[in-house]
Amino acid sequence: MSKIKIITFGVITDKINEKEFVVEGINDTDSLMIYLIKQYPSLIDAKMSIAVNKNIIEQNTALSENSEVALLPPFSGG
Amino acid sequence: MSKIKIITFGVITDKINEKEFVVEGINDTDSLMIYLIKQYPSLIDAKMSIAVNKNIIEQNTALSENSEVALLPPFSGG
Amino acid sequence: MQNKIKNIFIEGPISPSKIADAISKHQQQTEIGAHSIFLGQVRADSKDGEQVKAIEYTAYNDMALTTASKIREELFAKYELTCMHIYHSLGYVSAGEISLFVFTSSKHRKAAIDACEELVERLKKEIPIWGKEIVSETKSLWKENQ
Amino acid sequence: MQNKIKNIFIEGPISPSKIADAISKHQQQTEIGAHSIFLGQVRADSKDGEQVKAIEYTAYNDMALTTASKIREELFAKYELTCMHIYHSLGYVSAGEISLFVFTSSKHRKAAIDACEELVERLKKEIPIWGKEIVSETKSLWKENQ
Repeated sequence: MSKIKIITFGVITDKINEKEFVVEGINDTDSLMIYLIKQYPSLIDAKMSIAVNKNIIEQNTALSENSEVALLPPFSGG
Repeated sequence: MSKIKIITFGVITDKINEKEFVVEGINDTDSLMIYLIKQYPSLIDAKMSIAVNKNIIEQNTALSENSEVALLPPFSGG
Repeated sequence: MQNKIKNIFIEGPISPSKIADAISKHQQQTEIGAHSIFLGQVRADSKDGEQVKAIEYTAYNDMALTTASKIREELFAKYELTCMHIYHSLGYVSAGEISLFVFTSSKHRKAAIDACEELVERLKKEIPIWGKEIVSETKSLWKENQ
Repeated sequence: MQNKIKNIFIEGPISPSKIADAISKHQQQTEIGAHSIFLGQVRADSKDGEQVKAIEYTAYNDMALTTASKIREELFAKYELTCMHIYHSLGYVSAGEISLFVFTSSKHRKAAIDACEELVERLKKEIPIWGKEIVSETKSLWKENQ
């Protein structure tokens, strides 16, 4: 089964208390989000965007071995 | 007769070769310009604006004793 | 040269002398007529009666650098620029200190001014950086850009 | 304080360290979140095959200062600014050196950016300053702003 690396930032890291972890057996970003919300219910009302291999995605995206998925709360640089 | 102080800048100073001088017996800016163009014919095609007591004027303006008239070529600060 | 991925991050605050150095370095480039600079400074905003002491910045570094590089390329294509520099702090930056330094140069002023403004807007929206406002040892708040 | 006539003139070029000092002085003002800076640098433009070596600036000082002061007041009324500073060189400024330094500060970025841009445009149009481009010992040309 393919391993997906998840990395988190900002308030998302605080909510789920994990900076980086691996999930297995997940094939796309919609399934991943359903899985993560089950594991970490506080994510349900978190504003975030999702990047797959450093590109922000706008719709359900296929994941494969070694995909890197980043959970990005609203940016606040500057 | 009232004395009017004339000061010049930039290319106007070069054209008439005077930085500051006094004219007498002139009552308004239109008369002044006619007088100056007679004295310094090269002024006829000089782009300039005229300030009376440090305010740029848009139309014929009365002059009185100790008025300061500045002949201002196009600005080029910055 | 515009296509190379450049680092934009500086650990801690950006010092005024770094800004002076960046300006000095452009004095050999005598085709430049205009520089436009934007600086972001950490505000001591009031949060329920307490003041923000500092902002602690973190970033998704790889994505931040590739995004900054893409924005650079797009702005070089859009405007007649001679130079563009982007610096952002990571880590702890106290109130009053500078965390963002953006610097554009061009022959005539319009390109530098317009590019600088667009660069700041795009950085704030597109670069994955987060600021945590530190109010006290136990209290902090994640900032959100307007 | 905005109504006082301030000097804007500096003899010779504006040094990068003066710019750094101006930035440093604002680090105590922790309500500021944004600074916008514009710098005008003397270009070595080509004139019939020869290069401009320097610009020599002169001004109608009294009128320049009262006009700058009026522009300051109008921009403070129009934008939510914390600070505004204007410096312009008089005399000889070599190619590559800085002759104009404009600096606006505000809580949020939009006011500082918009005011800085408008200030530069108005200075160029309304302030009686003239630049003479020095090409050689015997050749010089009066500059005209676009």
